[in-house]
Amino acid sequence: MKKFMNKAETLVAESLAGFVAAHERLVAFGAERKFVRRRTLRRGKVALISGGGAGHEPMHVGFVGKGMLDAACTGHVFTSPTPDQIIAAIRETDGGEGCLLIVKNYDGDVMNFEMAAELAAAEHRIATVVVRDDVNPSGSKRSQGRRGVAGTLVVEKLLGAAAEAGWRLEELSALGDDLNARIRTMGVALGGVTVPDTQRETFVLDEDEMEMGVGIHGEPGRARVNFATADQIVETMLEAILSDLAPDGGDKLLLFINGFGGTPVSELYLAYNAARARFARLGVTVARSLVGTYVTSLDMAGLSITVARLDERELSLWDAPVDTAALRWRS
Amino acid sequence: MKKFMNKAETLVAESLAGFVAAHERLVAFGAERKFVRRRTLRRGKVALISGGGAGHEPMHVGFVGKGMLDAACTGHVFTSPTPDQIIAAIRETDGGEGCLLIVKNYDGDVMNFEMAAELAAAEHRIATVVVRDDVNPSGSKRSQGRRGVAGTLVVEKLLGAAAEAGWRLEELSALGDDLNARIRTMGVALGGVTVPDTQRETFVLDEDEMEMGVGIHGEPGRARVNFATADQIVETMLEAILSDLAPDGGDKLLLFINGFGGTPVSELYLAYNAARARFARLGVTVARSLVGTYVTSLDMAGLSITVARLDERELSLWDAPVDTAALRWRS
Amino acid sequence: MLVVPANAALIGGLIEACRQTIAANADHLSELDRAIGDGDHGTNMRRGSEAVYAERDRLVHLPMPKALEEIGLTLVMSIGGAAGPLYGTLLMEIGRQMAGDADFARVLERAIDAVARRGRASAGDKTLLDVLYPVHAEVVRRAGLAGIAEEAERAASLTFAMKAMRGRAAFLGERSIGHVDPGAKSCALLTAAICRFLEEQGPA
Amino acid sequence: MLVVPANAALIGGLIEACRQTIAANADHLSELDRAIGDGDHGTNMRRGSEAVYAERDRLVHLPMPKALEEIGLTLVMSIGGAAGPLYGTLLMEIGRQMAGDADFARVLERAIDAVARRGRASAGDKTLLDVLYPVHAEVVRRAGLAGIAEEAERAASLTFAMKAMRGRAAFLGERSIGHVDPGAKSCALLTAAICRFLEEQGPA
Ligand SMILES: Nc1ncnc2c1ncn2[C@@H]1O[C@H](COP(=O)(O)OP(=O)(O)O)[C@@H](O)[C@H]1O
Ligand SMILES: Nc1ncnc2c1ncn2[C@@H]1O[C@H](COP(=O)(O)OP(=O)(O)O)[C@@H](O)[C@H]1O
Ligand SMILES: [Mg+2]
Ligand SMILES: [Mg+2]
Ligand SMILES: [Mg+2]
Ligand SMILES: [Mg+2]
Repeated sequence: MKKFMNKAETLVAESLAGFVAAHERLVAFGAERKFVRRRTLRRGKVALISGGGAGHEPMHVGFVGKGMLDAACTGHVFTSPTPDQIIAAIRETDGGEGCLLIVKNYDGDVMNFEMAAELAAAEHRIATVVVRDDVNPSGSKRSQGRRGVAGTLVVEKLLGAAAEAGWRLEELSALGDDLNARIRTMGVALGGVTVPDTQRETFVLDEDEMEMGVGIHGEPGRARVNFATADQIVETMLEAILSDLAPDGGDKLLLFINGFGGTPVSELYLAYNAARARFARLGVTVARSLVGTYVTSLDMAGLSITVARLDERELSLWDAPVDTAALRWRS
Repeated sequence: MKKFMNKAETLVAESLAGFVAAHERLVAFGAERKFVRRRTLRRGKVALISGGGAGHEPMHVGFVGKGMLDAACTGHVFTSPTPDQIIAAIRETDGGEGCLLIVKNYDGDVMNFEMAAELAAAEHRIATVVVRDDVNPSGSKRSQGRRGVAGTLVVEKLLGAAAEAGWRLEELSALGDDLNARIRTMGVALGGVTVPDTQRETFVLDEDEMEMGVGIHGEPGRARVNFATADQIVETMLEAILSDLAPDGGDKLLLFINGFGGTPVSELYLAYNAARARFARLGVTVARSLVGTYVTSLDMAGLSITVARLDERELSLWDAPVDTAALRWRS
Repeated sequence: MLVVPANAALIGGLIEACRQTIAANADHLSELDRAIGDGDHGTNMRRGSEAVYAERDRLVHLPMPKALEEIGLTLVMSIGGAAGPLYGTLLMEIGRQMAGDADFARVLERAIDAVARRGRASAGDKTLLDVLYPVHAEVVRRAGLAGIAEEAERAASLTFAMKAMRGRAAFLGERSIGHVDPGAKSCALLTAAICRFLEEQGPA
Repeated sequence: MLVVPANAALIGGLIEACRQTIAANADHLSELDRAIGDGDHGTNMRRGSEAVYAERDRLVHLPMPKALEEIGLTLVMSIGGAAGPLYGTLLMEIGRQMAGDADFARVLERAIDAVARRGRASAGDKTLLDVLYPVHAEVVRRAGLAGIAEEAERAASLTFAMKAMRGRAAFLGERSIGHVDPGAKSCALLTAAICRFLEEQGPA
């Protein structure tokens, strides 16, 4: 494993320090560097706070800024942040309209955000949206359900725009829950990742293998299958996504091809092209698109495909201006 | 080698098709898909055309749009485009004010752009800027000089803003030549890359080795040295850059950390942090920063550091609005 | 049953015993986690035990219930991930319950219930609960320290055959079968270390 | 010296001979390029020879000078990279010069000069020129076809010891020494293939 680092213990802190310095126009550290927040907080709006383990960059710190998050808490690599970080972010960003916590559905994240919410509940109005967009269910009714993966970007963008537009806490939380039924993601990995702490690869694949249905922590997926052409891989993934999402001809779809960190953007565009061709054959319209490296698993080679069924109002939330380090546009 | 592709022959065309479809608001294909151009061309300005081999994405197509390039010609992987592509781009984008060709200093690129310029000279006013920002000289007076690498982004951004502001062809060409003396880049690779056509790695490194002074085509660098900490690597690179660039205390510096495709942005921010710390110790001010994956060598693990000495006028050109797929900001 | 050494020595000794066993087994725990999780359980547990160790001078002067609660809070605020809230809740609850109840079996039962609620998990889900429940049963039937430690190890090894229903491993479905759960393993290791330490303190 | 077959057969035969030798050696050429360049010289040359081959029905009906010029143009517009303009210039110039000059040695000299100008390169720079100059010298001294082919191969192998001054390999500095230049090698292969073809056409 060769990574640009000094030592494993300080890697996240050093990287965050670089991030904040490089984007000082947009962001600043919160108290004791426990989180990253917008440089200028706006009162009179619900504060959006997200977070999770490091290793998914640019998510979530890259989504802090006007039109998206107010603060992001970063844990160690692939380890959710601790409640004190989240509580500190709540204290510093709550402008009286309450805080919405956006949490990916991993037990670690859910439990840490939950403990923070319990501990801060006396002084703050808090609601939580748990993002569950992964196509792969754990296969059992008793399970904790779908993981939160790249679809988190979509949830954070839409809720961020809504919060900016003055939506109240309950409205935001209701939209967040509602979106969970309409966003689906599937991931494929061409290799494992090396966790810097242990310097060991999470899994090793042969030249002709890939892992289907992976998350964003270098975990193995649901099945190890034969490597295939981009067209075949995209077709398999879209089939799983669409049979789960069941859009009809009238739906407006958002198509988001996300790289896991080690796959160059040229390959993401190639996969996007394959997906567009597939959609064209199915007679399904793609209303909005995003292609890039946004929700990663360190330097894992692979990508995920996210499809979201959005209504007109949600499309305008997507189009609304956003000014963050990683996502930036005017409407 | 596992890449998301269908076959090597069509990989560039498929990827470009995806790029154009994903960014249809910004760009369109030129005649016969020989190049990518702004969706809406503006008359009355000098047309900026760049190009080079594929494999450096998002450069150059990602820099096509308002405030930067008018058109970009993409060749096969690591192979410069052919003159017919460049001539087609000249014909379609020249609005009467002439065309500026921005070329990275590789013999292949230089010769193909030169042939195109010769063939189109009868009907168009054409000037060429050859970018030469690599710190590594080839070591001989008779050599073709420095390579054009990530500093190309800086040249294209500054000239793009200047062209947008109405500068004339000669003025742009003079600024481009002048910038060559004030932009320096150095690259380090942690591994080689696999060229899709041949499915072979350009070079193979041990776990404790890295290549210092690499270009952006997976070529070996000037020296194979021991892998080191991020602080040490950044220090070595900055030393080489600064001793070549020789900024004095009053200079305004732009610092650009660029990923080669396989290195996650979290490591780039960590390297940026190390560079900032080094600059702080040297008492040198960093006026502008850019950190990200912009000028790549397929999925090579590694990064380059670019430092540019800019005057106030050039800083405003850097700050000027830009709206392309890969680079986007308002002033 | 046990001869309890002076409070400070006891707390300090427990902290040290736990820290040592985690330090010695961190790589193994991460290895287990790599198979069905994200490969960081050892690192997480080490971060937690080091954080507690760094505060031992303060902790040893607290009464036992308060010390355990504070240790739990330190674990929560330092570990992160799944293990942080789970081990944190366990210790915080043991401390809180101990303050008002002298029956350790009942204290442990309530604390384990709190862990299950926090994790929305039950017996058989292939988690550290699959060690905690059997350990509790041994405590209830007043097994000796050696017996408790043995049962903890046995219980951890039984997770090998289970299909994970909670935590990252659950996303693997059937593929989670055939691996020992890292959290169960760390729980068994800690239980054994504590039993060993207490045994050494007690009369032969 | 040679008995020239019917024009169409000659042009078609040359196209086919060049295509075959490139197809057979493309991997080797890329291998050489991987050592001191970017590993694509074989792919580039194959793309060029296939593009010419695809147009052979049109090309064989042109007069030889025009055919060569058109082949050069096709190479320029299909190869890209360094090889495209260089081989393209060579063939275009040979075609143009041939139209007005019957002395092949002089034709070749002018074309080689055009290549050198295009590449800003000289003898000893470790490029295809280090094959072209010796080949020209053999043509001047009216060596036989076999001799020309042999000299081309020998000249290519001499690039092994040279330090590259032009092209990607130049950025390697001293590290470029100890490898045969891919462009020199392809030039030798093509020269040999052409000589072999012409030899087969000619009387024994
Ligand atoms: N919901 C849960 N309930 C109970 N225990 C759980 C739960 N989720 C995870 N665990 C336990 O936590 C262990 C993993 O801890 P760790 O690797 O430190 O956290 P993470 O999974 O966040 O990386 C698992 O082996 C399991 O024993
Ligand atoms: N400036 C130059 N002048 C003459 N020959 C050159 C020059 N640059 C490169 N070459 C030749 O071209 C060959 C490389 O061709 P190729 O690999 O197809 O192009 P690229 O270097 O663009 O990938 C070199 O081996 C060398 O013989
Ligand atoms: Mg973890
Ligand atoms: Mg090339
Ligand atoms: Mg884990
Ligand atoms: Mg080459």
